[in-house]
Amino acid sequence: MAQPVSRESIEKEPRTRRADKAVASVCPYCAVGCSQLVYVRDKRIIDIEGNPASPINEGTLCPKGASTFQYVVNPNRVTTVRYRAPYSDHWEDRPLEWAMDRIATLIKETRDATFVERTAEGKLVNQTTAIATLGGATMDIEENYLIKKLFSGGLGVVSIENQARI
Amino acid sequence: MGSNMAENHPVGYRWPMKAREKGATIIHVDPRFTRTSATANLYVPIRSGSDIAFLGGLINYVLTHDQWFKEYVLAYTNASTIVSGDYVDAEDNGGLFSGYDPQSGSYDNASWSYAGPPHGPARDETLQHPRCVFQILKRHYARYTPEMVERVCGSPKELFLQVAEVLTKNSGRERTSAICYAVGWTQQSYGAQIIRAAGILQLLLGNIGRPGGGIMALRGHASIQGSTDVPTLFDLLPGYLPHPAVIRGDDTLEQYMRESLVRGGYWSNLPKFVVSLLRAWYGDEARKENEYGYQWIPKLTGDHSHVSTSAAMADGKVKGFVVFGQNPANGSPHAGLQRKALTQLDWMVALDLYETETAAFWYAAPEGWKPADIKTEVFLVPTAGPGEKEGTFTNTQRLLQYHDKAVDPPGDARSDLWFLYHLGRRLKELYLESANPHDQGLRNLTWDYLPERPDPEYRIQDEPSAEKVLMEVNGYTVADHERIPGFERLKDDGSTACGVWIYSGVFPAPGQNLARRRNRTPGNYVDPEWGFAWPGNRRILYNRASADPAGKPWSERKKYVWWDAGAGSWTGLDVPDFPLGKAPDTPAKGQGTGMDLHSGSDPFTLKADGRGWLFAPSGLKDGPLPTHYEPLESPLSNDLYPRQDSPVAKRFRRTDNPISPPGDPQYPYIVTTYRVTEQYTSGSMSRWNSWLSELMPEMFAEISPELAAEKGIENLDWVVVSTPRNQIECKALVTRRVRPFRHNGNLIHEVGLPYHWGYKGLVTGAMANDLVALSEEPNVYIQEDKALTCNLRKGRLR
Amino acid sequence: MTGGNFSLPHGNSPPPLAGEGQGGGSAGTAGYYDYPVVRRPVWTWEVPAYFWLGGLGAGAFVTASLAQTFGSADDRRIAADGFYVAAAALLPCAPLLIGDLGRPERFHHMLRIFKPLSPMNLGAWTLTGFTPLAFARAGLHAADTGLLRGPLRALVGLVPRRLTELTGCLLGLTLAGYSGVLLGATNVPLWAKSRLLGGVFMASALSSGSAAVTLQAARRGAPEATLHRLATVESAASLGEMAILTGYLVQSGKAARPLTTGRFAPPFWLGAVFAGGLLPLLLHGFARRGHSRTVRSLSTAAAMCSMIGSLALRWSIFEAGKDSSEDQSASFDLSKAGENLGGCGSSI
Amino acid sequence: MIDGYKRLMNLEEPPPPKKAKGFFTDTSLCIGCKACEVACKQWNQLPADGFAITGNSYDNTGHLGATTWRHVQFIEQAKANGSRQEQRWLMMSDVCKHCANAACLEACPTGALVRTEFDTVYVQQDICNGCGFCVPACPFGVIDRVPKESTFEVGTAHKCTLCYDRLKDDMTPACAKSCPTASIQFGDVEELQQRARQRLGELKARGESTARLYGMPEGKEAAEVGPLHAFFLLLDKPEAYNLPEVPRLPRKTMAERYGWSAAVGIGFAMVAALVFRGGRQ
Repeated sequence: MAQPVSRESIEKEPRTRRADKAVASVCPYCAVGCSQLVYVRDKRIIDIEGNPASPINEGTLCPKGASTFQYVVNPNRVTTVRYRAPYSDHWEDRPLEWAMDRIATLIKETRDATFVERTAEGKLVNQTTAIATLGGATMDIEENYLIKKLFSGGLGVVSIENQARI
Repeated sequence: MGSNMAENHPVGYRWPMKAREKGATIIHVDPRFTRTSATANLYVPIRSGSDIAFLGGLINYVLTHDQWFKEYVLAYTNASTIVSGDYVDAEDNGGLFSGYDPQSGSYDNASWSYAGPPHGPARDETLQHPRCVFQILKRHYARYTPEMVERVCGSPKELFLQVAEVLTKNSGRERTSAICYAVGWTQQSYGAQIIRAAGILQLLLGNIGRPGGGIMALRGHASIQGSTDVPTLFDLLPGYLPHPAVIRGDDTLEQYMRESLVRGGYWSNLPKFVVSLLRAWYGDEARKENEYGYQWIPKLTGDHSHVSTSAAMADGKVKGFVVFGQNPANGSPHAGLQRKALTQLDWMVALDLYETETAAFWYAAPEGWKPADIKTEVFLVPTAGPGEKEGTFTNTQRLLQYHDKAVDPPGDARSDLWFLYHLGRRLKELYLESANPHDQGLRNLTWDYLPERPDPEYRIQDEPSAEKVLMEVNGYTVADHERIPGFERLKDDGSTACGVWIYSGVFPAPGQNLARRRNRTPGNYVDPEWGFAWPGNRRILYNRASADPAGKPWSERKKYVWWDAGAGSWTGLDVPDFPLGKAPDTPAKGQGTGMDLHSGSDPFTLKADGRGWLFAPSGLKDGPLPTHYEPLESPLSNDLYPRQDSPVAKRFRRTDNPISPPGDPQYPYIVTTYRVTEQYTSGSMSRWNSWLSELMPEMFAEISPELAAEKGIENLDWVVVSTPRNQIECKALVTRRVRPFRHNGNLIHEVGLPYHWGYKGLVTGAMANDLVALSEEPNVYIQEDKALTCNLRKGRLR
Repeated sequence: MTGGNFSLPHGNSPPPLAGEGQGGGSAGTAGYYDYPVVRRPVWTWEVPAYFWLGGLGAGAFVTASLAQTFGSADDRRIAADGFYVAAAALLPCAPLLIGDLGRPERFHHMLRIFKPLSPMNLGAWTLTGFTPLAFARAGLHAADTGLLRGPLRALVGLVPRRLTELTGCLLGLTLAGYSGVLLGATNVPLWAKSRLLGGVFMASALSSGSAAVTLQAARRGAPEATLHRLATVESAASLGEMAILTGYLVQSGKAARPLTTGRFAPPFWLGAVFAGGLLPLLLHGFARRGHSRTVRSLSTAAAMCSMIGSLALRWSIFEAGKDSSEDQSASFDLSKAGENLGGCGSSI
Repeated sequence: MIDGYKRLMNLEEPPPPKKAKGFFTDTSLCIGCKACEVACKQWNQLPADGFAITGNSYDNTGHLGATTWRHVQFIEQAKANGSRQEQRWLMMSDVCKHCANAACLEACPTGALVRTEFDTVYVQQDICNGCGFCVPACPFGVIDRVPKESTFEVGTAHKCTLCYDRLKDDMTPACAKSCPTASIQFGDVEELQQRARQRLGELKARGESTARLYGMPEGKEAAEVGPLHAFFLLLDKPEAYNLPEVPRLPRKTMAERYGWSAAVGIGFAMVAALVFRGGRQ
């Protein structure tokens, strides 16, 4: 017989063949906006690669884009809320709901304590400069929109900034 | 120029490389010989910080060699417009323009205005009037000769001339040239002016609004364009509406609109955008009687930019800080001061997938603080990564692309949308009973984003619907909540709501999320059915300029958008960025507002006069024409003007932010910061990744063999790089890709520092941003970190 | 269009950085920095140990068999102990070979296919075939001398003596000779540059194998004449070894530097060349002129030197080969056009 | 019994041959982004090799290995003079050459290394017993065995599989798919060779006098190992990229080596026979 092969070699298949779905996503790194396909099997990501359908990247990716899989599927990811109490020397894991309540309370306390309705000259300003937010450049526009809406339009925070300023 | 595209946008660079193979010339002008230089046809070295001198030299070349695109410039730019008699050019005033107030360090730009109204100014079509823009321009750049470019920029004259020839030969009716830039330009104390200089050059060459032309901002983050549009910036409301500010006198909505309104051009619609925004935010409580809730929006009382806020934070004036996927403790200028600022907070919330330097500042910062001395209450909230949520990114071409959800994020990780929605919900509950007038904005904020039916496939059932948010961003009619098809439908009577007017049209009907379109269009390289480009799916802005004044394409090769006389409409490969039925020969009406003030051959619809601005009569705080200044820190004095540096750039004169004076012998070298392909910004998205970390595992300083020899440094030796702010240690990468520049016979050395490392991650290292000063460009408040001065010695810190 | 005509700078002067002290450049080498062209062999000490023992066993078997066919009664009786030596030497061979595998539990895959093109496969089959033969012949010897009794003796009696010796000799010579060919069938300059390594190892196997027989003979108090003959055989092998080793070194040229001047120079020159070749020849020469008492001890000493030298030879060439794999310029020399081309290749 | 042996030894009939597949790596298009390295590691789930800076330009990988199957080289070439106009930075993505006559495959004693139906060279991980012979056999220093202390497929030999699993579904190998500038092109070998010849012609016409192909059937580097199914367009001579001028195929000299070995053996046998026979008189 010709050079024999093993059973595994005959049965070899790309792991994407048995994916439950391939979902179109966009690379989280630079602003070129490469389209990616996220392959899922059993509710787990099994592969992320370039989407050939995209006129931007036509299936290609750069090294960072090609590493997106490890950005998401990574044992070093934080998966619980970590809390550090004032003057504490360690992190504590806290329930998400507790943290959300606590953060909302802190925002309210700080806002109420520092809110300026009018300037010394009597101008209506309805602002606080004691709270600041930073971020958004790797986040969705929907998220950015809610930051601006909640913190500016809702809370009167003026220092709302992101990486675009840097 | 100002961009290292091959390294930082490798997939974008796919297209210039394809063009190169088809015969195009790639020119790379950069202080370092990078991967872009290596793959360009022509590499030209330039001293960091001297870009305006180089571009000014090109402008001068184009003018003096009569290489400008006459028909284009005459018809589409303000070359013929006559400027106010009060105007004094920097050329005649030691590098300062008229209107400078040394006391406040700012300009009053009244004298830069046109002679006549902004929308119908006086013109001299012969371009001979001494005060017409063309003549002012000529005079302003007359001294930017090739010899001067060589002297100031260190760029060899022959190479500079080669660039000028290639650029001019590749521009005109048949050909176009594009200029790409990135933070290599913006992170300078006159960044906006550098881009302006490119704009002038491209207008002169007829490269704006045409296929293959333009000035391409290569932005650095997946949706940094989106976060600029929406925006999460202090000085803007969504869609580039100015943020109400005390200094502008925006006391009432009416005053705000009057202050912001531009009579000519599309911005005349501003009231529609503002009222619709307020309607989107405050719903039925936004009524005409209460100025549509205008007063619930805070008024700015000064500079609240990131850099200024950091300074205030360091002084203990900021109590709470929410950080969404950012890393100021490492990625922001003067990172040491940033970390100190974090210690002054009462509380901080950091949202990220990984523990960043910012989240860990209280125990891991290089300052070695004792946690017991730091009061800040810190939350690290785990967030969702790509494929774990849905939503829209806006890429560097203004293209909105929706990404779908594939799986739930792990554990307690949630999307930022989840965090914001549920935080907002809680805050609204906390303020539910408040009768305080200034709490009513929050109480009335429309906040209905939970989906009607959560997707049963996923574990997380209280995830808000990104499409519901996008629907609000798109806009709808208030009466029936029908989505509107585009911003043309917006009204200023409160009958429409729209979150971000420039995005209007992205989601015109249920099931028609155009950002989620993923179709190719054979035969049309614009691919109009892939995603949605704002505004109104236009891929090239001002594309009316791709046709001549009569509406015919400048050339068959470069046809893009043209007037179809038969159909009485503009048509082409792209959505025409022009009123569809407005014929080329439509004269401008002498009165009225908006587009009526423009003729059928005024392509620049957002400008008051419909023209491309060679000379900027308004809108800039540091001059109507780009002018060469030295960086705030420079080893050289300004060769062109007595004025050394930008007269209006903001320096933070604080004891913890010393800035070297010009020619400081203690800090004789230029230092510039940058990124490499293998890592990403401050590293929080790449240094936890073994595949990337192994490719660029350690911090290094790139120096020339000449500097290495001077200092006795061998490749991979440890070196200490210092500025008056701080000092760091890293390994030296000695390479001929870095070169010293010769100035008046002296060697001016440059040091290159990537800024990817920090103290958390699989690989760690010194932070280049520790060396950077707090400073601000006056228009956009960006720090200068592309050209600073430093010292360097062999050895280690201790 | 200027772009199409722009040419990258002429690169025909590389390495332009050579000797210019360029940091991060490929100073001083023609290649890519100082990275090796080929990968460093991953084998460990088990391999030279196996080569040595396998060669020694094979050499002893061959010597003993030749003595059976051609020798006198004394020679036959005395030299037959060589079959014991062979069996004893072969005993650890398979475990050593398996121990060096990355996946020892898959050792049987060595016999998955028959592929003489691969010296390793050939060696595995040879060892598999030779080991039982060596044991059978040793068993026969044990039966002859009365060490083996009962049914085992009857069983061993079935072994065809001559056929076993003949096939054993062929397999033994293959086993003794393939190891040098195996190393030569790589791209490690020290091993591959000269074509003589197979011969060197063969000679070393035979010298050490015959030395082992001599040693045993001396221990057993063999007649002086037999001892002399064995010493002559061993010396012939040693002489051959020295001759072909000289040829090997000359052919290898600069590629031999890791062996001749590197950290393995002492074991090579002192162990392999002096102790393994020159000293035994000298000792045997003395023994030939000496008294019967000294003959025995001189022969013993010579044989032991020869055996140890054989080990030193394998070990030093093996280890120096690893260093040689990192010798970039030797690799380039090996691949220079005009050399080796069209060798007597296609006959396999 | 034969069936039992086949089961024990995992011997199966190979699939019928298909068109030969390979890579054409055109270094004149490489921008050194290393997407190929990462895409390869991602698809094949290979671990990192360690975190140390080499100081050799931007190459911190060094060479191909058991867990690095694509490797981008960075070659800085510049004159010492200050203007440095004659400056080049060559980049090249190296990979297993999938030789037509593969030394590794010929060395392999177990048949773990096979020629697949796509005419590529592939290590069957369920067969390889880690004998290590392929490692020094390869003239390009490609294949390597995973050290026992690693966490990944310990003890067996590895190298580029040309994404054998992906080929089964007509998918482009991960590296070629990711390459943003088409420096790595994948396809039918014959068609790629045609393309390469044409490309070289174009470059020569542009004045790229140093461009050359490496691994083509007509090249001298194919003299022994045959055409490389992963071949290259280089901008300097092969040594600059650590490529041997004429990669050696051990088989070519094996007969001679055996011949010398046999000669010594036979010579010894003859001498010994003579000596022993001398004792019988």
